Amino acid sequence: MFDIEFNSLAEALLMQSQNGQNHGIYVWSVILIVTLCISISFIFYKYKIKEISKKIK
Amino acid sequence: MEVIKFEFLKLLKKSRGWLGPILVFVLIMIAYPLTVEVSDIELSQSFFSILWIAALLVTMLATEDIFLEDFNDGVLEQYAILQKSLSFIIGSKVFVYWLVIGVPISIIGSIFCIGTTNQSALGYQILPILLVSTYIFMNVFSFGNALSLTKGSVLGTLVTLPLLLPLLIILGKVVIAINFDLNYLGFLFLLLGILSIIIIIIPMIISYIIRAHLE
Amino acid sequence: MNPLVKAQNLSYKINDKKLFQGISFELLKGKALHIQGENGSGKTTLLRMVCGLTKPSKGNLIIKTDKEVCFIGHKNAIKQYLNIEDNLALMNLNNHQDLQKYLSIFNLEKSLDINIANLSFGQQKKISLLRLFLNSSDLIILDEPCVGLDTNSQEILVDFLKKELANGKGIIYSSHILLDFDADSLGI
Amino acid sequence: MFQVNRAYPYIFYLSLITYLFSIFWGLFVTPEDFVQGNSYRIIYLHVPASFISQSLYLAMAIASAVYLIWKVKLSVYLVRSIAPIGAVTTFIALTSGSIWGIPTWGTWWVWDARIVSTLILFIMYLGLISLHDSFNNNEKADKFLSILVLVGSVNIPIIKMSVEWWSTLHQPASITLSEKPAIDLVMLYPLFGSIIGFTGLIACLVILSSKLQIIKREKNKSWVKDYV
Repeated sequence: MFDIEFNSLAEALLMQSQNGQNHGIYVWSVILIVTLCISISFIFYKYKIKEISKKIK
Repeated sequence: MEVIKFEFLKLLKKSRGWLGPILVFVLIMIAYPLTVEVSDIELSQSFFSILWIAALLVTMLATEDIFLEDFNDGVLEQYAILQKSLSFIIGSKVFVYWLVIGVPISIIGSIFCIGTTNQSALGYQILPILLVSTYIFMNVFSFGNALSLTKGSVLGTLVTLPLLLPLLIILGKVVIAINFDLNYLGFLFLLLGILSIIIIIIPMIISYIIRAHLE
Repeated sequence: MNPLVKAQNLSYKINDKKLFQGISFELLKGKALHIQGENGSGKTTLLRMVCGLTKPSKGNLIIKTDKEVCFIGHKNAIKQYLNIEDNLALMNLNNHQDLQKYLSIFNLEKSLDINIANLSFGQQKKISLLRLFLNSSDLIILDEPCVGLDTNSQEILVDFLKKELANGKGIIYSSHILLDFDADSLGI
Repeated sequence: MFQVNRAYPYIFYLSLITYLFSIFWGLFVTPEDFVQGNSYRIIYLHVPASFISQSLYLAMAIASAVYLIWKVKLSVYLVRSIAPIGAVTTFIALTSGSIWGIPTWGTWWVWDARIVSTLILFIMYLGLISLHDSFNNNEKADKFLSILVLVGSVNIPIIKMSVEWWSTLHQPASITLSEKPAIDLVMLYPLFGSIIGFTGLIACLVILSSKLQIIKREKNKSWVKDYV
C-alpha cells in the first residue's frame, strides 16, 4: 500500500499519465498556489499582529 | 395611504428620479440591436437576456437615492421618530418607486418584446413576469442601497447583485418555458411567492438598517 | 407630578471611546432644560437619544408621553426641489389653523409657490421651524434652533416657547445663542 | 483567548504534519487514476479548499446570528476575521479547479453549477469585507456585516440549487464535477487526511486573524495592553 508510484524525482515532476500526457505541471502549479496562499496569509497575519502590538506598546 | 400619497408627490416632482431610469431603459432597448447584426433570429435570441439585464440595471439606477436624499435632508430622522412603523413607510416607498418606475418599464419592455419577436402572445405573457420581477429587484436593491447608504451605490450593488442571481436564472427558465409552452403559470406563481416573502421581510430589515444609520 | 423625561446615568460610546457618561436629569411638565457644553461634547447625541434615534450605551431613559416628539435638528427636513406649499403638505401642516398666522409673521405667505432651493438659509430654517410652531406634542426637542435666524425671529421663537411652557409642555434644547427664558441648565 | 493561544502551536503543527503527510501520500503513493491520469491528484488540494470555503460561510452565519441575538462582540470579530480567509480559500478552490479543468475538461473555465456558485461565494466574501471596511463607526459596520451575512446565508443554498438547476439544462452532464469516478478507498484515506489537516491550518489562520481583530478593536482596554 505504501509503495511510491514514481521511481525518480524527474518522473514525479513530470507525472506522465497512461495516456501519455504530462500532468506534473498542473499538479505542481496547484501545489505552488496553495502553499503560496496559505503561507502568505500566515506571514501577513503574524506581521500585522506584530505591527499593531508595537503600536500599542 | 397618506405616506403613499406623499411619496408619490415627492417622486413625481423630481423628474430625473423617475423619467431618467425609464429613458435609460428605452435607450438600452434601442441600443442593443445596434450591437448585433440585424437579423430577426439573432435579435429575438438575445432579446430576453438584454431585457432582464436592462431591467436589473435600471431598477438599480432608480433606487440609487431612494433613501439617500431623505437621509441627507433629515426627512428620514423625522420618519424614524414618528409613531408609525418605519418598515411600513419603507415598504410604501418601495411600492411607489415600483409603481412610478417599475410598471412603465415593464409595459415598455413587453411592447419591445412584441416588436422584436413579432409574437403578441409572448408580450402579454412577459408583462406579468416583468411586473413581479421589477418589484423584487426594487426591494433587493433598496436593501443594498440602505446598507451602503452614505457610501455610494456601487457598494450596495456589489453586495446585492449576487443575491439576485437565482432570480435571473428563474427568469431565463421562464423564457424557455414560454417558448416551449411549458409550465408558465407555475413560474409566475413561484415569482409571486418569492415576492410575497420579500415584500414583508425586506422592509423590516431595511428599517433596522436605517435606524442603525441614524444612530 | 410625573416627569416627562427621566434619565439616569446615561452614557454613550463611539468605537469604544466615551463621548459622555453619567448624565442624569429629570424634565417636568412646563419646564425647560438647556443642555450646555463645548463643541463635540455630545449635545446633539444626547438630544437624539431623547428622541429615540440613538440608543444609550448604558443607563435608563424613560419618556412619558403618548404623542410624538417634536424634534428640530440640524437638518431641515424639507425638500429642496419642492415649493413651500408642497413641503407643508409633506409635513402634514397645510391644513393647520395657525398656518396663515405664522406664514404672515415670517413674510412667507406670498411666496408659497417658490422652490425651497431659491430661498435663503434663514428662510429655509423658518420653514423647518413651522414644524415647531404648529406642533401638537408634549415634548419639544430643539438642537440649535437659532442658527441663521434674525433677532426678530429669535424673539418670536422665545415668545412661542414661553407660551408652550405655560401650556405645560416640556422643552429640551441646546443653543449657543442665549434664549431669554427660564430654563434649568445641564452641562455635559 | 489565552487557552487558545496555548493550544495554537499544537493545532498548527499537528495539522501541518497531517496535511503534508496526506498530500505526500496523495501525490506519490496513491495509484494513478484510470480515467483522469495523474492530474486527479489535484483532488487532495482542491476538495479541502472548496469544502472549507463553504463551511467558513456557515460558521460566519452562525456567528453573526449570535451577534445579532445576544450582542456578543467576540462573535462579530470572528465574522470579520473569517471573511478574508474565506476569500483566500475560495480563491484556492477556484484556481485549483480551473487548473484541474485544463487536462480533464480541456478548458480552464466551464459554466458549471459548482464553479459558478463558488465564484459567487468569492465575490460575496469580498463584498462583505468592503462593506465592513467602508464604515468608520464600528458598531454600525458590525451590524451591517452580520445582517448581510445572514441574508446571504439564506441565499447561498438557493444560489446553489438554482445554479445547479440552470446548468443541468444547458450543460451536457458529462463534465460536471459531481460525476466523479467512484473513489477507491486507497485514494480516500489521504483525502480525508488532507481535509482534516487543511481544516486545522485554516483554523490556525482564523485564530491568528481573530487575534488581530480583537487587538485592533480592543486596543484601548487594559488587558490588551497587558497581553501585548
